[in-house]
Amino acid sequence: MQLSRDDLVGAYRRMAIIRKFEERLHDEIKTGEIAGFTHLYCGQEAAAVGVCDHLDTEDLIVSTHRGHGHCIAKGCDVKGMMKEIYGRRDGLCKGRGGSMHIADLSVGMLGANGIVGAGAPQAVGAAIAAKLDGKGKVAIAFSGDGACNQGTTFEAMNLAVVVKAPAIFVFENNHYSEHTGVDYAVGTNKDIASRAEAFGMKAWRANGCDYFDTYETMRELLDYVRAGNGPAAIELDTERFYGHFEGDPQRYRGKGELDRLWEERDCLKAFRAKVSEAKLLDLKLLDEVDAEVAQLIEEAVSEARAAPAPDPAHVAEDVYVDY
Amino acid sequence: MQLSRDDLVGAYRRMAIIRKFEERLHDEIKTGEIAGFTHLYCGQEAAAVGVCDHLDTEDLIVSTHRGHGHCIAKGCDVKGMMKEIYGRRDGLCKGRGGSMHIADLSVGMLGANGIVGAGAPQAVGAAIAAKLDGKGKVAIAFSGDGACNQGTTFEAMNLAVVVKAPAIFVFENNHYSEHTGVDYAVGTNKDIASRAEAFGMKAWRANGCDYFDTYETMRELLDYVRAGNGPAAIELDTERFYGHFEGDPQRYRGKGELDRLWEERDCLKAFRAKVSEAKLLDLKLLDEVDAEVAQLIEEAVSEARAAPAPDPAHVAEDVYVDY
Amino acid sequence: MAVMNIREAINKTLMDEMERDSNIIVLGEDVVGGAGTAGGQEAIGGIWGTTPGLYAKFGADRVIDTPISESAIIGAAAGAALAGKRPVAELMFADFVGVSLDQLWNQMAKFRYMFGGKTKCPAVVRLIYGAGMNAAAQHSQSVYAMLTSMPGLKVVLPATPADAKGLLTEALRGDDPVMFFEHKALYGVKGEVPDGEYRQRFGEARMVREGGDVTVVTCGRMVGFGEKAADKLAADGIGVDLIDLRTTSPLDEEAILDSVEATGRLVVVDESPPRCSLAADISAIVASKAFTSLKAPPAMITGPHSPIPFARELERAWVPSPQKIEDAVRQVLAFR
Amino acid sequence: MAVMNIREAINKTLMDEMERDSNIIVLGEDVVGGAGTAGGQEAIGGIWGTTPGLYAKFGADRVIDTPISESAIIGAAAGAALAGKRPVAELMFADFVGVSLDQLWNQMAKFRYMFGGKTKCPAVVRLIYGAGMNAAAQHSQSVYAMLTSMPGLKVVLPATPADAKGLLTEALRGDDPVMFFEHKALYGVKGEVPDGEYRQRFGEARMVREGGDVTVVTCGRMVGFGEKAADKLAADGIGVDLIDLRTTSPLDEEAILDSVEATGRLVVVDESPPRCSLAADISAIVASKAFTSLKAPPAMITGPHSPIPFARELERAWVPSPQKIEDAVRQVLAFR
Ligand SMILES: Cc1ncc(C[n+]2csc(CCOP(=O)(O)OP(=O)(O)O)c2C)c(N)n1
Ligand SMILES: Cc1ncc(C[n+]2csc(CCOP(=O)(O)OP(=O)(O)O)c2C)c(N)n1
Ligand SMILES: [Mg+2]
Ligand SMILES: [Mg+2]
Repeated sequence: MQLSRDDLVGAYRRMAIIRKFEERLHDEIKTGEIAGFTHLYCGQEAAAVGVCDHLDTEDLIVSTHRGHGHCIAKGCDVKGMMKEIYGRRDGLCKGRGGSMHIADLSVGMLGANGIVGAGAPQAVGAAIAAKLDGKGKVAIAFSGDGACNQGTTFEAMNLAVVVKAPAIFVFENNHYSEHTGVDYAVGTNKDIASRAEAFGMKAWRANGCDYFDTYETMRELLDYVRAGNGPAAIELDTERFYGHFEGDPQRYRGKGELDRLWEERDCLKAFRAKVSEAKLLDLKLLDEVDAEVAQLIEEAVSEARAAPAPDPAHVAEDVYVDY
Repeated sequence: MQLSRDDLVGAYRRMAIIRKFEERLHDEIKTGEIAGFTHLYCGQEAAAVGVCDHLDTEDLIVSTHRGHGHCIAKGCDVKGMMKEIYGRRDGLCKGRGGSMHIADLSVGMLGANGIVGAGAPQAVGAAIAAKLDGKGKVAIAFSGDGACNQGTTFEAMNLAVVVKAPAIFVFENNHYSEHTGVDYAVGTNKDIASRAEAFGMKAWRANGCDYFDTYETMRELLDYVRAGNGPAAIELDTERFYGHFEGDPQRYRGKGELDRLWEERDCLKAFRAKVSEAKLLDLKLLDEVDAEVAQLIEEAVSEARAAPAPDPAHVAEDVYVDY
Repeated sequence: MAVMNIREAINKTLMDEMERDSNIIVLGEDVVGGAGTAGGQEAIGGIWGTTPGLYAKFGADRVIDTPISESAIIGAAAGAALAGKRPVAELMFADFVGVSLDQLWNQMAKFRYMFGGKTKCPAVVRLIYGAGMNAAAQHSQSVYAMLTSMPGLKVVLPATPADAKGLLTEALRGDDPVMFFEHKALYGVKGEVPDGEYRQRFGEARMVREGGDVTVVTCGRMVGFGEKAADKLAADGIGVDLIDLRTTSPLDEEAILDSVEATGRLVVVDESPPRCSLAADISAIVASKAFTSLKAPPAMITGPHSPIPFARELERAWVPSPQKIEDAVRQVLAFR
Repeated sequence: MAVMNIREAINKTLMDEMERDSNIIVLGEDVVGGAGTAGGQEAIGGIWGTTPGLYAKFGADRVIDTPISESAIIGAAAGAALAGKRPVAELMFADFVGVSLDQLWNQMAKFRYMFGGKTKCPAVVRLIYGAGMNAAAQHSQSVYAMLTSMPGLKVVLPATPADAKGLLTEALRGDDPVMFFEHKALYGVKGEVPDGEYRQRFGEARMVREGGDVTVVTCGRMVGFGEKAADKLAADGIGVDLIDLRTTSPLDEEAILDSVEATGRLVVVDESPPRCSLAADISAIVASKAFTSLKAPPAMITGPHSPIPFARELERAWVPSPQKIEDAVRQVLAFR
């Protein structure tokens, strides 16, 4: 089915928010104001949005260390996120989590995760819960090409198949785990999706730098999973536009690689080209969206900067519901 | 190449020792004299012996909780093992390990293991060592069909492929992990070997209740691995003739299943039939071997019974080489 | 009050609570048994016999056999709990914390705090622990100290059938992750169990004996050993305050300190190696908070700094014994 | 003596020792970097910069980049060590013990004992630990107490470049598994490092300051904090015996007890939550073995019973500080 005009503008807006959010962080981190490790999602926007545009708040996702995109795509409050990354009291997690631990269960976002591979089994658990509830909801684990070598990811895939849970494994293959190439670290002589297939589930492949391809393929996948066929996997071929974390010298990149990626694999550029060629949307409209988004991010940053720091007296609160 | 007469008699003897060792334990455990959990290898003799008959002491193996067969096939002292299982001071591990922790590095046996799946990464490490030494040696991880769902096993397979280590994953599929059937727990809709293939290595399949099939298939596999092609896997279709551990009520067995297994899937019976049909060996000779073996086991048990207990004063020794 | 053993108390509590709350699910290896076999489901009900009957009553969606994948089991429990269920995951041997620690320690224990206090993770993990069955170094350990050290987890160790019911019920009504330790050598212990709804609050130690001369603090299987020692000592006119902690996190500091303030003498009995142990923890708390009351150095009865051995003679030497407790009590009493 | 920082001392020691002993191999995630990329090998040399140059010198068979599979990394180290090599495995963050504990705890720690004393497992595991970089709850933990509790492991925590060299060399010459903790906030700390062969025996604490009034026991990053506190206290005429444990297993009990016997007052500083911690361990040992010498209750300076928070203000509040140490020293001195 065709996406409506509103759908299209919404998808573009969400991708643009992620892009601007991350680019702004890329700049702000240089000022030294933001603490900790930050992993930017730039380049992969079509993946998160193409997947999450199918979900409502009762569909659950678990995310990774590179989680900002998933959070935004799933509906987390952008200003709350920015405050969290700035370590502010009113951040989405009261400044206790930071970039790697953003969660908001009210929108079905079960958490970014600093432990590579930890999310996949949790998604299976969430899927087991969804199956029990019988409302056709799904749980999605985002994992990187690096995470797909972690034992927990494998165990999760097998368990999901065994219990026929509506779990979906989205493998965002951005070709790198930190400084290591996917061709080295993923031993299979085929793709990641094939390995998922060998665990006994159906797997799809899509261009994770193309919103439409991701979105359409996910529709097919979700029809399959929501129909009660058990888990499924999808490998999204995508790109990381910045370093592994901010500060990474990126010596593993080939000559001209980054320029080429920005030129050929920019999902926002591709989206604009497609919708304008197909005369679905006027580019001026998207420019307006860009301007709105820029404004939103500007506000998010200045509000975060101005926001109060957490009170050290509360450092040990919220460890338990009750003790 | 044909096996010599001596080879054949030797293979039979080793299988017969395992069988008798285990059958005797099955009886002795009922007396209450043997402590702890004991997992018998009966039914799988052709697997251990068919694999290990290709190895010398510098080829290394890691084993499982069901390790007696691997130990015997790799050349561990049978009397030392029996003493160990009886928890005696002069047992192979001074009575500290027991059935689940028998090791003898002097014959290349790196240890049985109580943690399902723990051995596979260790075999990869041993294979990395072997590769560095450059003498064409290999390291073998025995794993069950249950162990092949443990994350460590998956990680080990991937790592072995990535570093091209001469590691060999022998999956003994005896169709059960404890009380659960392999068709339930292994989610892949194909066999275990296919899953190993999806990790990027070559995999073989053989009848683990047939010494000749196991032995010949392993020859091919070992030629491939020793030639420097990296790791490989083999799935051996085999059977467990007793319970998971001694005391298991075995309610998961189908009606008449055990009778059928003893009738149709007994590797010793099959061996005798094959060698006598082919007129390679006289059955009388094998009867003599059986008698010798019975004598050996009898001695092993009576010596173990008579052997001194460990001295409690030494309970905390040998924790470190030096402290 | 019905008389039953700990195994039965656990099974019955699971049964009752699952009946009451349809969000409770059970998962683990062979908790049903027989999946994918000719013999069919319900082949075992857990190798410790604590979960039979659940599958027949609550079905495959709520009583789930898993592959041998402990990280996935605990991770699935964590995810299901975030998603609003109350999973009860079984670790067949507590030693398998080794292959699943991350999901306990870095995941379920930390969600609430990391996520700003807006989530809860009401998962119960049943860990079967302890020595006494000659199961050797990898199947006999008491890992409660490790988990007690981890903020975000509650750690519970029933020593009686009544507490097994009361504490498990409490775990299933609460909203935090609970590590529920079941000692494999205690399953057969019988006792009276209150009928109907019965909850035992966490952080409330049980005064097993009141004696007034020496405070003996312990938990799990060691409680029974402490009773044996106390009985022998009583015959000599020595009165032991025997405290069964019931939960090590939260810890009933008050009960310990109150007793030590009266007795001035402390013996901690802990079925684990000595370093960074619960014995050390309790001793340090007492030394720092009841310093002026202490009339003798705290005595710690633990295993030695070694793995747990297989042979009967060795395992017996490794585990604290009633005799060692008795000796320690006499020694701290003799101190001036 | 050359002056270098801890990062350089570790790199140089690895370099020298690998040169000397061809059985030493290094493995971990991105210890080389760049495998399978257009940029090619040696893209990083470890994210902490401790392993650059090794690959160029010793090649792919001895310096091995691995997939993200910590269980397999530690397991492979265990197996390689059994097979006669001396693996040095890197856990990029000590917190990843969560996904690899079994291979440390139930495997390499126990081989020798379980197998009757006939094997050895000379594996060195480098764990990068500690708070101070706002890396939050899953990337800031000090897990040395957990590993100290495990018989069979040796636990080492250099606080100076000289000790980094001396202890790492010792680890690589010994035959037992060694947990080598490197504090991420200490890599830049400079100091003199002895030239040539230099080994620092395990179980030999370093007396950083001799003061005689109070004994402060600590390790790792907290040693520097202790020095700051000691300097301020010295200005007020308060003399601190500051003990850097260097290794927590084996533990130099003698050094601690000797000092406490003289000072009668103990402060333990431990970058970890309080329960079953090293602080508790040391306090309990002192309370039980130097009871009569103690003039004040042992003070334990630890983080609170909570995960480690992200925000600067919170992390700073969580971690023990020179100020808190100073306050504690004054308090134990004030006790009568
Ligand atoms: C268990 C664990 N091991 C290692 C790391 C360190 N680490 C963080 S991200 C990362 C690479 C992840 O690669 P991938 O899964 O492809 O995700 P990407 O970074 O490309 O998004 C590594 C090794 C970690 N956080 N957790
Ligand atoms: C990590 C771990 N999980 C669970 C167990 C308990 N356990 C021991 S053997 C076993 C079944 C193993 O099945 P399989 O690998 O097929 O080997 P088999 O028993 O058939 O030889 C289980 C679940 C264990 N020892 N270790
Ligand atoms: Mg990646
Ligand atoms: Mg099996």
